[in-house]
Amino acid sequence: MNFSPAKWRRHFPLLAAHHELHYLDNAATGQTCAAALNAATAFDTQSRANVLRGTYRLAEQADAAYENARRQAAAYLNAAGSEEVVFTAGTTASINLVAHAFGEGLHAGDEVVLSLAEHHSNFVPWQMLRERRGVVLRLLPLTADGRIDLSRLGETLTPRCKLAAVTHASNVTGAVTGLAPIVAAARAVGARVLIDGAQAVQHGPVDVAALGADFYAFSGHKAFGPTGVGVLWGRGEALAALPPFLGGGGMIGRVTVEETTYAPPPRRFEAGTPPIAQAIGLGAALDWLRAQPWADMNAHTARLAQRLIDGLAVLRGLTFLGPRDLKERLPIVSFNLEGIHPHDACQVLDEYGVAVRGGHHCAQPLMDFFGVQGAVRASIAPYNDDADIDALLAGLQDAVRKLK
Amino acid sequence: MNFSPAKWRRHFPLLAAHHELHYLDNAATGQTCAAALNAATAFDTQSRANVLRGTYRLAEQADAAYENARRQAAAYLNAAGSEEVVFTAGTTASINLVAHAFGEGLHAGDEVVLSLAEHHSNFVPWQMLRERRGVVLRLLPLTADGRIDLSRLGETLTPRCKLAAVTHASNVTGAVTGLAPIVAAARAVGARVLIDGAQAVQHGPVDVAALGADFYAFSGHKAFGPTGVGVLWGRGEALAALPPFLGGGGMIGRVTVEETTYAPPPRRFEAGTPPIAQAIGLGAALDWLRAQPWADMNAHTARLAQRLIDGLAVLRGLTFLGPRDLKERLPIVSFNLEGIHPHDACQVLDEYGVAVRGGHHCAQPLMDFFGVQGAVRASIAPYNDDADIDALLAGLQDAVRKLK
Amino acid sequence: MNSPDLYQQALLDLARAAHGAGTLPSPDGSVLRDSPLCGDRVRLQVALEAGRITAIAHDVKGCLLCRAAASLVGLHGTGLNATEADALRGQVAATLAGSEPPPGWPELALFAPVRPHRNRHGCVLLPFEALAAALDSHSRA
Amino acid sequence: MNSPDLYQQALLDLARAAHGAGTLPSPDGSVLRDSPLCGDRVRLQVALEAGRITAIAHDVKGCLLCRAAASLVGLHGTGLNATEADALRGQVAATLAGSEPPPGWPELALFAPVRPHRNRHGCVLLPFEALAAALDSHSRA
Ligand SMILES: Cc1ncc(COP(=O)(O)O)c(C=O)c1O
Ligand SMILES: Cc1ncc(COP(=O)(O)O)c(C=O)c1O
Repeated sequence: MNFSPAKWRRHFPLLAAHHELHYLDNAATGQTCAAALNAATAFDTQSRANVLRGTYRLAEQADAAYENARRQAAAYLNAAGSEEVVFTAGTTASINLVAHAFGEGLHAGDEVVLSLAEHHSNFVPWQMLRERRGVVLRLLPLTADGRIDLSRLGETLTPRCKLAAVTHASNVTGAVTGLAPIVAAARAVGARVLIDGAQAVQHGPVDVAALGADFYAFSGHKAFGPTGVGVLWGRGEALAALPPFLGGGGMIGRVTVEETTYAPPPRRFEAGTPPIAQAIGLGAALDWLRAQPWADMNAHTARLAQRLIDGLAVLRGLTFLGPRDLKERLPIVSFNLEGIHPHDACQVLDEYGVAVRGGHHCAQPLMDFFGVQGAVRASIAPYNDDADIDALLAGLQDAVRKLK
Repeated sequence: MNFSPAKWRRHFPLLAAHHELHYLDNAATGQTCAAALNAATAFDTQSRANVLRGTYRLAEQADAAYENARRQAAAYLNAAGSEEVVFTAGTTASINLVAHAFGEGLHAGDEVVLSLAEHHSNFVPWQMLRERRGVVLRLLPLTADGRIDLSRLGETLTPRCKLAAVTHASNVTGAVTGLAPIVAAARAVGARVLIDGAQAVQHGPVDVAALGADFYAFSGHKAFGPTGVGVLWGRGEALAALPPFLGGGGMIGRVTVEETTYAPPPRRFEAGTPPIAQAIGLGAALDWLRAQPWADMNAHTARLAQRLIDGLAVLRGLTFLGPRDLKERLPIVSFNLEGIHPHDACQVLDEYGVAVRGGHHCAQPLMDFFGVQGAVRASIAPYNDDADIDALLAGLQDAVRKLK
Repeated sequence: MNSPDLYQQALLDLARAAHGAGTLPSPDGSVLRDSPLCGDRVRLQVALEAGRITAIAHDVKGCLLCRAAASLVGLHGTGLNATEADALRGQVAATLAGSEPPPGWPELALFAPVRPHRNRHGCVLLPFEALAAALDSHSRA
Repeated sequence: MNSPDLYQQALLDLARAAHGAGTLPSPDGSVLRDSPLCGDRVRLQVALEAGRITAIAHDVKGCLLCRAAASLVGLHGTGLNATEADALRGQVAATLAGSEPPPGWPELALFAPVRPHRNRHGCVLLPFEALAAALDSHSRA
């Protein structure tokens, strides 16, 4: 094992300063790595300027740093080029961008395929598009353990499908979507594919070329980068075919009172001053992450997830959400204890220094599917260790004692 | 004079470290104040968590800091309450939010009143709305020196007007809009008023109650705060009447496959993880700014603007854009020198350590009005001093020598 | 910062007692209230006579704090009119902010340890908001 | 970092010479090119015979770099065909990135000081892009 979680932890200022903290809410937000913090601060204290083609040195440095961040994000995604990287405010903003810009071209009766496992951010934008344009939403059903049921793909994704928008991995169950058949089915009917990568990028570099999708969305803050920034990757040809979404400075070709022409991608989709410092911070985070020993790190987090699953198994009244096989899931572990409300469990766990989240996790349709109102979720990152899992299990036993 | 620019400058890490820099591109972006940097860094290193109701201490701290930032922004604007403050990605995002959410309720033939002096960010979103919904854009004309011509208000803002969207101050001429008659005329026909405050907030606290508008938009990065964040203030009743714009986590009441209900403002308009650290940084900046001696500071920047205007007057072939009376304008000074392209002038000025911007300043309709293709713009902040102005004037004389 | 006694025995007992749990055969007012961010849900019904509550029933999908608060509403809510229920909601919020409980509702003191946990105030408030809304829904109907 | 000799006399002279400035009476290809972020604009026309340029005219609203580049296009552009004009555009970009100027275009060396100023590369490239586009617009028409 070429990886030490204790050493990794030192790259995260908050965790380095809070030894007593068992931070297991990584699916909500990751802790910021020093690389991201330092790069963003360096921008603000050494080369801060706006990035719309200033001709002075400070502006040249700012432009160079911003465009470098684009290259770093492109490299992390194995994109064909940096002009395929659009910086946005986050996953939600990226998905809404596609729902509007691509959605503009859809008509009543056109179908958008989602799954029942989507986060609200990949659900509500399409419901809103349904309101606006009368498209039909088709939902890929789930297997009993919450995986997307690919055996039902054929009946859901039909020739009327114009876009399949599915999560790379569920933020509740950790289930990793079998994307290849979905992409193939979409391709076969000429539909585009958007992947919600909010829960995937923090578990290692992504290869959008291999995935074969058209759009890929993720957030900086879940990838150990800054809040306030995200990425929409789009295949060059897919981005070029999209009209702009937001209007403003920086995304235009020429503006007259009568009409306006738009800049080519990616700037066409970056109206107004972009999140410059945040993009630079995210670029630095991705650059640093790219060089990490992911195989070892993922083995480490999978082992912790297994330790947690095994520890949970002894608790009475446990409902476990999601597939049990760690090859099909990320180290995100959600569960319910009969008679104990997730919020009460989390509150007791806080006394143990354990930070986990309880609730619907912005996935109410999935909660309805499981017939639960909410769940406790522990989401594991490479800086976590056995002590974090053990504190969680100890706290849970106390919660059972106290609350049942 | 209760104010020392040299002392003020020390609150800006980049400027404190770069004594030789004459930064006069403040209308593009302000330098970050230490208060903003420190608050954002403190969040990332001491209380980083997501803000959707986590029940552990870190999340409680994050929520408290985020909601405190809302209060700080509300205080800076003299808003009726913090729930009137929506955090966005910036001015452009704020204006697009209104153009979509409010625009949804408009119909073909309804009129939106803008002015010819608008930044592209308060122009293009309305052109796009025109495309979507067939609204008519009516433009308030300008006086020869670039101020909004209020004598023509009656013929432009008619009973068909549903919204007037005007800038608080021009980013090119610095002209301050006479808002009172516009607001009164809009009120008289039951139209809403949106003010683009991107160039105003950095010159002292704003009183939205006194302005009487419905919406007020601004960016953090121009107010000495972080990039990646902005504010849309909306009068309580005006926000409550708006449908949501972006869909996602955090803005919902309840999501089912069939239908979704939405949270009350401000969360209804904050889909997804907001720019948490950036909002906290902006709140700290505004809190710090609010306590500054603005009367003295504005007297100082007006004096510098006058020094610049006087110094420019001796140059041959000068075209000065905007009103000359400093009571009607902010310390933003744009001009053209016959036969010298703004970019060439800026390039030479860079050799003098002077950072100014040349080009269309995202205001092509205004450039067309003045019959120029671009302009050199020097925009002054309280940390600027006589030496900055003198360096600019010296550089310009050299540019004339070199380039003419 | 954290309050070890958030889940005191008396609070657990109050929640388990679930005063008023159930449904009314023909309610005069009825509301369904969601907590947007945590997904908790309260269904609350009232029977009225001359504008005053004669019976209360509720169904709570929520945490212990929410269940205890609903139980308290079931215990003491009978007799209130719309104005009083609306005032009560404000008084509960004030209690969570540090004030003394209003007269007649001494058990609200059980929620004192919730004070520092602002994200959980909504759990306590939800049943009281539902109560005010149920009376309001009636008066508007 | 900064290049004191960006505005050398030879570059100023080239810009002022404005080789090819004007319009053609009946052009075979014509394009209008905007630089999206700086607002510069080039109108470029070509007359062709057998796919090769016989005359060039341009009208530039732009900076000295852009004007000098347009003047250079006017000076040496005659005789090129579409393929060559397209290749030339790439060669100019390469020159700005540090390569030697392509044969026949020694004056491109005047733009060497622009290299570190990436935001100004577009100013130099604009006329060359317009040239390639004018031939292309013809070939597609
Ligand atoms: C008057 C005005 N409005 C809007 C904007 C857009 O602001 P941002 O780019 O921060 O969204 C600017 C910025 O240049 C501006 O000056
Ligand atoms: C799967 C998934 N999609 C989308 C999102 C939304 O991301 P953000 O809130 O950063 O926009 C999340 C975040 O919780 C998520 O887990």
